[in-house]
Amino acid sequence: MVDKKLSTKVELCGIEMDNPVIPASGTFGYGYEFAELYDINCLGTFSFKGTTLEPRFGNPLPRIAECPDGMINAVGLQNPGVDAVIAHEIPEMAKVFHKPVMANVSGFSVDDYVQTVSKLENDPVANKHIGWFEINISCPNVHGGGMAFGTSPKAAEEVTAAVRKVTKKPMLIKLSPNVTDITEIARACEAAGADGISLINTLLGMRINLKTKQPVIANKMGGFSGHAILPVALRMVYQVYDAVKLPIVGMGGVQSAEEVIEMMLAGATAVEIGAANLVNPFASKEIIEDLPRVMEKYNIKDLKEIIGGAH
Amino acid sequence: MVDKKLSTKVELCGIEMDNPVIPASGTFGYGYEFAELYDINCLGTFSFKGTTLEPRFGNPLPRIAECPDGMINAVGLQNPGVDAVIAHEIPEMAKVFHKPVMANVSGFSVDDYVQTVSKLENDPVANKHIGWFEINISCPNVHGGGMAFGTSPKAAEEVTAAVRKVTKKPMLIKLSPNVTDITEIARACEAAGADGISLINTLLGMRINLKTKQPVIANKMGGFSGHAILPVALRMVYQVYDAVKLPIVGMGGVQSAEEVIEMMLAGATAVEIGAANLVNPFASKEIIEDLPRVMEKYNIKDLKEIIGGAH
Amino acid sequence: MKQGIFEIKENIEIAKNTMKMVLEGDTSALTAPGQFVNIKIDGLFLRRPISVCDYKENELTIIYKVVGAGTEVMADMVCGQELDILTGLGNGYNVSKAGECPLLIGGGVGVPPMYGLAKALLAANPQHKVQVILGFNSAEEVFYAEEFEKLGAEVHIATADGSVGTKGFVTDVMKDLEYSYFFTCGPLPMFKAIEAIAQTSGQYSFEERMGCGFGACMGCSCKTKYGNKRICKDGPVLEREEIIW
Amino acid sequence: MKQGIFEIKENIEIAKNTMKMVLEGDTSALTAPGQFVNIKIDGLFLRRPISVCDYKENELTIIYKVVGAGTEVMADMVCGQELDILTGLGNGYNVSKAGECPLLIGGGVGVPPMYGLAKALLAANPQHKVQVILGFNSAEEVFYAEEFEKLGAEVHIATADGSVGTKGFVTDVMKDLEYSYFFTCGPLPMFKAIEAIAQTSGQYSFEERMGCGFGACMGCSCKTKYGNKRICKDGPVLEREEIIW
Repeated sequence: MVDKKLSTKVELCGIEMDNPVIPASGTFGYGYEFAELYDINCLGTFSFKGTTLEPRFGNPLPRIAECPDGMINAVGLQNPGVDAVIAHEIPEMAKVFHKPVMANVSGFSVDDYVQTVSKLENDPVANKHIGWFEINISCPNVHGGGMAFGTSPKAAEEVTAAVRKVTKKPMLIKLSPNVTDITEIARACEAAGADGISLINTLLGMRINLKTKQPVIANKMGGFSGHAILPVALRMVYQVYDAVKLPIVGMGGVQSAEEVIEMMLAGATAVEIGAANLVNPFASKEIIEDLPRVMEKYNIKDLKEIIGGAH
Repeated sequence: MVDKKLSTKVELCGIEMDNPVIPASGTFGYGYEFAELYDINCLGTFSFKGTTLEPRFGNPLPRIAECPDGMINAVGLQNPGVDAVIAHEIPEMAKVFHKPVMANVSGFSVDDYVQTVSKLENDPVANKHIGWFEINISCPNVHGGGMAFGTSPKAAEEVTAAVRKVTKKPMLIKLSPNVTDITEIARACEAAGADGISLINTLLGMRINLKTKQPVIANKMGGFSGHAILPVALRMVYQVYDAVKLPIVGMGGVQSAEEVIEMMLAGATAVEIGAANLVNPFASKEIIEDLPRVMEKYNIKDLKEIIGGAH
Repeated sequence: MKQGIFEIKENIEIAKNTMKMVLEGDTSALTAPGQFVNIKIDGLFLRRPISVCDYKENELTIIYKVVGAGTEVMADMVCGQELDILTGLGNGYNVSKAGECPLLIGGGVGVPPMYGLAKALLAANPQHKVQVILGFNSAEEVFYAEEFEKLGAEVHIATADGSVGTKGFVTDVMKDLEYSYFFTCGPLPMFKAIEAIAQTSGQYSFEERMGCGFGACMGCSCKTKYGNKRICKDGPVLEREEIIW
Repeated sequence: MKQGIFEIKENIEIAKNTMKMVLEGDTSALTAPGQFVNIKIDGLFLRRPISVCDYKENELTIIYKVVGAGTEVMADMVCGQELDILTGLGNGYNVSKAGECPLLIGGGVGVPPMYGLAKALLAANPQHKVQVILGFNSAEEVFYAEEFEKLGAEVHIATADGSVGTKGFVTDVMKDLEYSYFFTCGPLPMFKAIEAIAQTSGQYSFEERMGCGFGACMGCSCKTKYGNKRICKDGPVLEREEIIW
């Protein structure tokens, strides 16, 4: 019997969430298709599909490769562009999701980021539904921009400072793990006015097809995610927790309630679920439902209290 | 029925090997204990336990953690020191292994590396049995030195140039994957006189014990290896193959003959087997025995011809 | 779409490297021929999408070719084993456009969905003439010819080596047939050959490497004249008019 | 050391969270009581080391406590399932030093190896007096007391809550016994308590988190007065004289 007094509530940048579970950008679309499967209002929130200034088709196929306990994707930020997201996707989402959503934004220049965030900020409907911005400076699958911003402290600082000027909403910067020193990038974002850090994006990975003797992915390399990358994600969240004062949204390979708690002990205030949603469309829901059982097992009464507990 | 005309021979820095399979340093001791299990002369060669100038006990326990399809270790270069290795380990090894061995050397200062290599180079018995030096500038489990040399092109160049002066044997530099741009480090080593590049060492990873709410590893973080890291290893070998003219010894998560071939297609001339030896002590032998079957399946007559085939 | 646990009732080789698996479980999410299921296999991260050959209440039949890691594991499975399967994926064929003498063209592993389609077409209009062309490399790979005949379909076989039926490709049969509409599933080269000689409108079912199989990851997107579509969710069946070759 | 495939013949709960598993397979690599085996479990990367309780030709008996991911999977295994196991790992106890009335002290999961040890000691010298102290938290955790008695050993039980035998720790029994030598296996706090009152020489069997279990990875090294030792290969049994506490 589960103790009714257990609390899974957390507060992320001043916004309270019923629980710390957040489907990650690129694995949950704009939410309304998952709403056909279950009531997505059980989520803490979700981070919608990475949105860019212009519409993007993304990379050639194949975009997906199997890995040991993980996968590689090279989708390349396919999305209808911010105008269509404002006109169609967000209103569709608003019909089924009644909590503040996390708006994931990507770009190829500082100005891209600024314009895209501005449009979302200035549209009344979008503005009303967006709780947080998650600025993705770490997409490994686009040439120019994307990860480039996430691998240089200077570039990260520049994007953060510029976007800071156009929104008053909580702004998380999503970092790339493909760096020598993640804490250096996190500190640069903090200095430039970020409200939180979200990590890790995918590792850069590759598979080769023995029959064709060529890379499986048309783009050759892609973003490696899934259960396999959990130890790298935990390590980086742990490092960033020591390096900055900002709240952290931890992600990377999490696919169980136990791993959500492990990520919070490392330092995460909230936890994103990515690849797991692609293997099991009900993964995020099932993890949320399983949290109380695991909290009881490890004698945790209030999730807020375990954040950074391993330090 | 396996075609007798299949060739698994490769040449690494001018030394011919019967096959490309090399048990990785730290998973095979100095060989003689595995020789109790099978005739280790079936191996291409093996890379012996990371040897330092002084004896080292290494890190406190626990040093090992389970991960999804992988493991974390924080052994910390436990070894008896180069003098004992020369006096005891190499003679013991020589009784059971009759091929040139790969001497893995680690240090905490440029002078450490230089002195350790010099001692091995100048001892007649050691010199006679050592075919290659593998200079480890990427151990994540030691403070000062270790990985520090592997994350800065300048430091990598310095170590490489200094060691180059004290040995005429083929010298491979073993790189860390925990960097923003692996090709930059590889080029620095090439410029400083390396004969080959060996990669990847372990990723920096972490696990947290939900019962104790503390890191599983006493040292908190450790080197993440095993099947899970294969996609990162393949990607970096592929990148380095494009960046330098030197032969590459590829490693990272390889645990089957298929994956040996995948690593060679990415650009590896030889392939090290690491964590797999710890799960199955016969792994390297079984992979070698399985190579001909897999070569037939994918219509490969001569392994030499597939090196870098995916480019 | 539904997620369910299915029990293996049969898993036998019906042609060279070709297995037939019958599963027991909730098939209520399946609504049209040409849909597919996505199967979780121990030891593999991503599910494996397999087209539906046939289904009825509580029974699902799939036919798969043993080509890679996933299907090799499936081929070794035994009766009684349980599988976690997502069912009712994809749009499936729109049979309303078939007309009075539709032509169904299946190449290799593209044959199984044609069976469910032929069954549906004949159930809807028993008096219609359903013609089927089955394309294989050689006799040892041929399967389900009799099953199609039992349904009452007119069956033509083409094999590349001529060991059965017409020597050549499905198009060598197609060129001499009359049909009101066509439905096809198979490899891309076959599609291009069909496209070159097809006399009517029709529907093509595409195979792509997928991530999720239910529209979330954008791993299998393609461009069409009607905009970007996800093969797994907006497809796998596309109408001839919208396809960009 | 040998690698072999073992078939599960029995896997039953014999006390609270404590399972007994009997396996059929080649036990020829086992040479001494106190050795352990290392078991490959699907879905886990590293093998799981488990001490040997008893063995004979083609039969291996282990007793394990369900504490983590590995043992939870093992507890759900059924007869007929096969396991990949490395056998004959570790040095085991040196029985030659036992003398005429050896004392065996097992705490919790440290009890199983004591059984094989008592059996070996009594087989070698039936006239010797073998005394055994079994320590548990409470009655519900007690197992194998009768089995030890059947061997002809003198059995003492200590439970922390006093629900069976002496209330307290194994040392509360040990302090009143006379013995020629001692062998022990159990948690570190118990070892320290024993070390504080032991009247004779003895052997301690240590448990450590291991990587490979056969001496290759240096994951379980410890310092001793005789130099660095690997618990998995040079241990798990260390002599009192060499241990650095």
